[in-house]
Amino acid sequence: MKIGIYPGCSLNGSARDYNESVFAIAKVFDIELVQIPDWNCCGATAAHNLNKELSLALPARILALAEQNGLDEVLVPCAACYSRLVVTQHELKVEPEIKNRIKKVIELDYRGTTKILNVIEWLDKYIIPGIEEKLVLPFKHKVACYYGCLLVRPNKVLNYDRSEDPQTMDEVMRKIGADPIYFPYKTECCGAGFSVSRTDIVSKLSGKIIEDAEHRGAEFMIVACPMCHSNLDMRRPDINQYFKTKFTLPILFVTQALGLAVGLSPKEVGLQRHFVPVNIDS
Amino acid sequence: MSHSSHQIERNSLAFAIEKNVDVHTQKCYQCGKCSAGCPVATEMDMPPSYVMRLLQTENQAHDENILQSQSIWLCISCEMCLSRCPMEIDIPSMMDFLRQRSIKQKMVNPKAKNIVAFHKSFLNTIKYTGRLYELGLIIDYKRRSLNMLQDITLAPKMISRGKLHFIPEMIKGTPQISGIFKKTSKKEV
Amino acid sequence: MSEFEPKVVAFVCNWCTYAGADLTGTSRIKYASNVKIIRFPCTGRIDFMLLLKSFANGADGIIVSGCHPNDCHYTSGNFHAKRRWIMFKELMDFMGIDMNRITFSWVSAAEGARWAEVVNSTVTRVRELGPYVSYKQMVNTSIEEEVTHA
Amino acid sequence: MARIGVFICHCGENISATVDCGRVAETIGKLKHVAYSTEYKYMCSDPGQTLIKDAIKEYKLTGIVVSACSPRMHEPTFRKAAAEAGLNPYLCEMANLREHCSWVHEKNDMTTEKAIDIVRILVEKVKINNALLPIKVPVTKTALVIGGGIAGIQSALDIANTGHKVILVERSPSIGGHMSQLSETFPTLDCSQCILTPRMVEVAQHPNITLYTYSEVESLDGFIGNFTVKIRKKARSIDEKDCTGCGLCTTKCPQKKIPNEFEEGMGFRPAIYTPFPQAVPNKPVIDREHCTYYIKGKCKVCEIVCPTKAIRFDQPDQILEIQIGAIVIATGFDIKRTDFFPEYGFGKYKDVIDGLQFERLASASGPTGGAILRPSDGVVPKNIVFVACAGSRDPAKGIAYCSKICCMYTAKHAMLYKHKVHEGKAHVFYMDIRSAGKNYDEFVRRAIEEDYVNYIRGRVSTIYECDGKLIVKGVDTLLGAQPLEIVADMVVLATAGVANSGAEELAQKLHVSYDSHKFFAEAHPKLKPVETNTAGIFLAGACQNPKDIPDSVSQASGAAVKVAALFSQNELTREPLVAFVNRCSPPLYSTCVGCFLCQSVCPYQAIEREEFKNRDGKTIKTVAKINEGLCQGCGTCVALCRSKSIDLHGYTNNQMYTEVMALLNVY
Ligand SMILES: Cc1cc2nc3c(=O)[nH]c(=O)nc-3n(C[C@H](O)[C@H](O)[C@H](O)COP(=O)(O)OP(=O)(O)OC[C@H]3O[C@@H](n4cnc5c(N)ncnc54)[C@H](O)[C@@H]3O)c2cc1C
Ligand SMILES: Cc1cc2nc3c(=O)[nH]c(=O)nc-3n(C[C@H](O)[C@H](O)[C@H](O)COP(=O)(O)OP(=O)(O)OC[C@H]3O[C@@H](n4cnc5c(N)ncnc54)[C@H](O)[C@@H]3O)c2cc1C
Ligand code: SF4
Ligand code: SF4
Ligand code: SF4
Ligand code: SF4
Ligand code: SF4
Ligand code: SF4
Ligand code: SF4
Ligand code: SF4
Repeated sequence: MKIGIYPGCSLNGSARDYNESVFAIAKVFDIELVQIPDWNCCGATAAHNLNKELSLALPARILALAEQNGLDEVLVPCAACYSRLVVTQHELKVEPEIKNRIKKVIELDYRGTTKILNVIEWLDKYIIPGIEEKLVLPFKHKVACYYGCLLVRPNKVLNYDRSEDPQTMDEVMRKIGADPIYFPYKTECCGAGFSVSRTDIVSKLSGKIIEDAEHRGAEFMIVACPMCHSNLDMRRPDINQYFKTKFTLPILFVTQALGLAVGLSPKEVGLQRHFVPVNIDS
Repeated sequence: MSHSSHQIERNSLAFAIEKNVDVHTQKCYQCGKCSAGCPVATEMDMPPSYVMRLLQTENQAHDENILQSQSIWLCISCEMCLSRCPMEIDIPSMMDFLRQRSIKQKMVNPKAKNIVAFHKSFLNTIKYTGRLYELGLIIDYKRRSLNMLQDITLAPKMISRGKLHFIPEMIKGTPQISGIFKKTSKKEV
Repeated sequence: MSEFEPKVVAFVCNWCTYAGADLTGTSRIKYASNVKIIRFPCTGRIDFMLLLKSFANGADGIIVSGCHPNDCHYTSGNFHAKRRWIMFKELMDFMGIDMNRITFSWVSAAEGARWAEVVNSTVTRVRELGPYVSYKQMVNTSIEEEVTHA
Repeated sequence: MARIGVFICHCGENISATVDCGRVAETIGKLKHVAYSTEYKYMCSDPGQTLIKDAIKEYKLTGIVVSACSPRMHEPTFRKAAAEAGLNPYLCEMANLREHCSWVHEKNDMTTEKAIDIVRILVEKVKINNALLPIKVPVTKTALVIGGGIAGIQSALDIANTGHKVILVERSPSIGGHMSQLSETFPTLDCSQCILTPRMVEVAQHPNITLYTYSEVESLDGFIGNFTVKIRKKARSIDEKDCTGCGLCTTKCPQKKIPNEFEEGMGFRPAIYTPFPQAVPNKPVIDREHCTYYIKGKCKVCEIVCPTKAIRFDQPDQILEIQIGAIVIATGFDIKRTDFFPEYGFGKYKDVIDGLQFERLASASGPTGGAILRPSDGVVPKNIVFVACAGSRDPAKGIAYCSKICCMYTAKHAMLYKHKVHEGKAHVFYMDIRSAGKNYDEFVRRAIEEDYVNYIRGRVSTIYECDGKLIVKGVDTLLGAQPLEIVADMVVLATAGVANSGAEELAQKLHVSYDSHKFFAEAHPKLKPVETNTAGIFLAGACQNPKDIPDSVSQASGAAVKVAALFSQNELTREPLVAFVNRCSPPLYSTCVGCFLCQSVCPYQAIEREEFKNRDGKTIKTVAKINEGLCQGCGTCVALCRSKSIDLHGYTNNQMYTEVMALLNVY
């Protein structure tokens, strides 16, 4: 079993832990993840904020390379990259004129046939069906599943789960033995791309999300996006300072929780790289 | 069979938005649901529905106020507004457009300069390497924002956790990437 | 030489445009006398072959007019007329009919002045276009061709 | 051989001042087949009409053209005159020399030429006119009213009071509809049950009304005056004649935990039940889906306790076939339930309720005896939020239209709350207040001014639960669109009013149109709001669109008058200007190829299928057939038929072609 993967810049850098857990799980389930050769950055928020054309061209190059290399299905673990790629694919599909223009810009052929999978879809399709056999350490914890913005919006384009009270991640967590709590902040924004330029906003928004999850008794918050993770985990000192408290809720990538449940070690899933210490008592 | 429409000459911002991103501001009936759900509405000098109303007036002074506002830079593109707007008005796309317009017309709000600086730094790093070079980004951003002290404690922690590279990863297609930047920068807003 | 006086046939529905044209009369609004009206129950009844036949037999211009959408006396008759009209337009274009010679309009029973306007503008336009001989010739030659081929 | 008479009218000077009437009469007189041509000052006057009648007889005319004013004015006059002279009225045509000629053109030769042309066109037409006989259809003077809400009740009573029979079909076990669920009603705040119950009893006792509750329309055939309806009378599982309505069975039934529909799920009922104490008829039904006997084959407690032995477990559904002449549809509406909007609580917060649930809470006969208590824990809410337009005016997730009644009932709810919980605080999130009606806006103002209801202009973005409270995130658009949060104990959503379940299916059974929201469609939005476009079928109440009680009742009486007018005749006479499918001798029978394109465009469902069978009973050909009772003569089918098999009396293909050719001087 071989499928493509677009790690994106974060998984290559600040979210190495996420990357490690994705690859570790894939290995457990005998899936070979093939990186799109010579991939580039998707442009993230910056590109569509400043230059729409650029924000389509960068993802289009990635998708074109996937096509060129025969990768029909590509896993995009980063929710932000996922959103950029799907939105681009959609835009180029409905606007043939833009598509032709972009093809000239990237100097590559582009058909738009790649099937893009977000991490939950990937888990659902390739991991969960075989999970029962491999489940050695059920993740018996109360968890708050945090989807963030980019996994579910804009719903009409992504066409994934529902944008209010989504359930897919909760389902995955249930399958590995966790107890997802009722969590109304599931899809509230964490501050996303403001992690450097407006730390105050990030602190406030991320802080409210953590506060609500802690208040409702969550032991872990589960995320599927490196941006969310860095805001909720790396920015924790700022958050605590802003709220003048000490939130200790650890933030796990969904793949880390799943990895632990199938018996991978904390190190194999990159827990040592977190800023907020993770104590798993098993 | 059609009647001649009574189109008046329009050169408003609302008209530009209609033409460029196909967002019809007149469809907004000012329910305010976007502002009610926007995570940064309280930080904004004009919440999203207020921006919509100003646009509807097609008044030049209002248009300028919008382009000079902080709001357009505070919008995080979280898409909450779009997902709940009863009229499905694509405010996030409109905000993208307004930001680009604001830069082009040199109207960027001084208080938003950090945000613009960050975006520019971000694009700058990928322009030359093809991928994000986080250390390079931080250095470039500090140079632009003159915000030397911010995050001084974060970097060492990141380094110790293997989350920050010292050397940029250059992709083979960098010439292609700069080509993309060059070609797309010409596109008018 | 006196000016060319075009022959214009107006196909109108009974409930809206015919009544509208009555109102033009009761309001004593004057318009060109080149137009003669044929009354149909509804624009939905208007068979577009009749338009072709009119041109083939000497009409220089045609007006088709009925109720405004949603005001149709028969609820949806004019809706069908409109849909068929779109198809027919393409067909007529294809057959070489000069579409400038046809006015398609909505005139309600309350729009007396509008009817005069529709008539006058059509007559003026068709007058400028001159007699419609090309279609007649085309039809006649194609009939001849058919005869010779047979 | 045709002998046409032409009568040119001067209309005083209205025509003759611009048109040279003498020349017209003379020129026309020379046309082939014109046997008589004359002019006169006032054709519509008595002497004018006598002139026409005499000429018809004297010259043995086979057709006449009265060339005068618009046919829209005097066609009936002259057709009647023709008929009196023994000429079929449809052999009389009018040429419009006044409105379409003398009044709109200058006096000159061209105007007279045009007048001649206009007359000539009609002369050519009338030559090929056919004598037509008015269509007569008998009328069965029994009406069917479908739906026993306030609209159906009103219609049934009004029709019955004109002396005609009414069949009232209601699908639930009792009549009363939504009005029976309401607490008090705007704008007067009178008790709903108090004004409704007497009407319900009147229906039950009216000698002219036959009531079938727990019944539904199975199918409908026929046309105006002559419908046949099949009604399915669902098995109540009791014998209505034997049952006295003592209610013993319902109190003894051990199966008690079934969510009560009448209480909108906020209470329970047994498996054998009457929906509410004032139900009409006040006889129970067994809900077979939940009855232990039907599920497990054991129990029969009701049978044991019933003093009159009225229980019938093996009662089958009954199908009744009834002849009727007119139908009133009054099947009402429904509201969207709260699970409609995930961001407002996913239908999972117990204390987020809808308007009808609030009505039950506020009703003295409701599950709380009229106390406003929140469903989760029975505590009096101190802070309550009402959300208007929940799902209405929301093309993205709900419906595009305004539900019309919710502004008013929301104001009512806020008021009722304040009247019962004096120390409580009521907030209303709204976009516009739509309170057009007699004393309606005054009512809303009272809520604001006297009961201090806090109206906030803005929509709610989301509602979520925290520590047993509901956090309502809204906005005040009148304060610069500033977001605001209200911590509430209870939220009431004024959810959109929508078409009743099964409306689409019923519309198809009855062959009437419905709109994209599945509300029944009226024949004309302004001038025929009570009629459907199927003759003989009328609308009343909220089945057409959300309506309040006064509007529903007015329309119901309107529909009743339409029915009564229809029933005032023994026979219906209709203009014979209807479509027909051509016929020829076997084996062809008709040129119709049976494509039924015509059927799909007919706005009145007037086109049926007709089968020709050979001696073995095998169908050899299927062709279109016009139901003359339904056809309104629009002619859409005629223009569409590619094989020219369908034609329209009065406007035949031949006649229209002739008119055009005459106009172009080809004849
Ligand atoms: C929360 C709320 C509060 C309201 N408050 C007020 C108020 O204060 N004042 C006011 O004027 N109005 C009020 N209204 C509006 C009022 O309820 C309606 O105007 C009224 O009920 C409409 O009556 P109806 O007979 O047309 O329909 P309904 O009351 O809906 O009755 C329809 C009947 O037809 C039956 N039926 C449905 N389908 C079929 C079928 N296929 N075959 C046979 N029977 C069928 C149903 O069972 C029902 O009995 C309120 C509405 C709501 C939702
Ligand atoms: C500016 C304006 C625009 C409107 N636009 C629309 C629209 O677009 N669509 C719509 O649906 N509605 C519209 N309406 C409303 C519409 O005009 C009314 O609904 C309608 O005219 C009401 O009809 P009526 O017969 O009840 O009353 P009226 O039209 O007022 O007729 C009453 C008649 O009674 C006569 N009369 C009065 N007193 C006596 C008496 N004592 N004895 C004998 N005769 C008497 C009057 O002379 C008059 O002829 C509009 C109204 C206005 C003012
Ligand atoms: S939610 Fe949509 S309609 Fe409402 S104010 Fe915002 S943009 Fe306008
Ligand atoms: S996309 Fe922008 S305007 Fe819309 S809700 Fe998010 S931050 Fe606010
Ligand atoms: S028939 Fe008509 S035109 Fe003649 S006098 Fe009467 S109203 Fe006038
Ligand atoms: S106990 Fe018998 S008589 Fe009494 S209500 Fe029940 S069925 Fe009717
Ligand atoms: S048989 Fe059914 S209805 Fe009768 S008492 Fe038992 S459960 Fe109730
Ligand atoms: S009646 Fe009022 S609450 Fe109901 S949809 Fe219309 S405006 Fe909204
Ligand atoms: S009448 Fe004409 S359109 Fe109708 S079924 Fe026959 S052939 Fe078809
Ligand atoms: S004339 Fe009109 S109403 Fe009559 S059958 Fe044809 S389409 Fe139907």
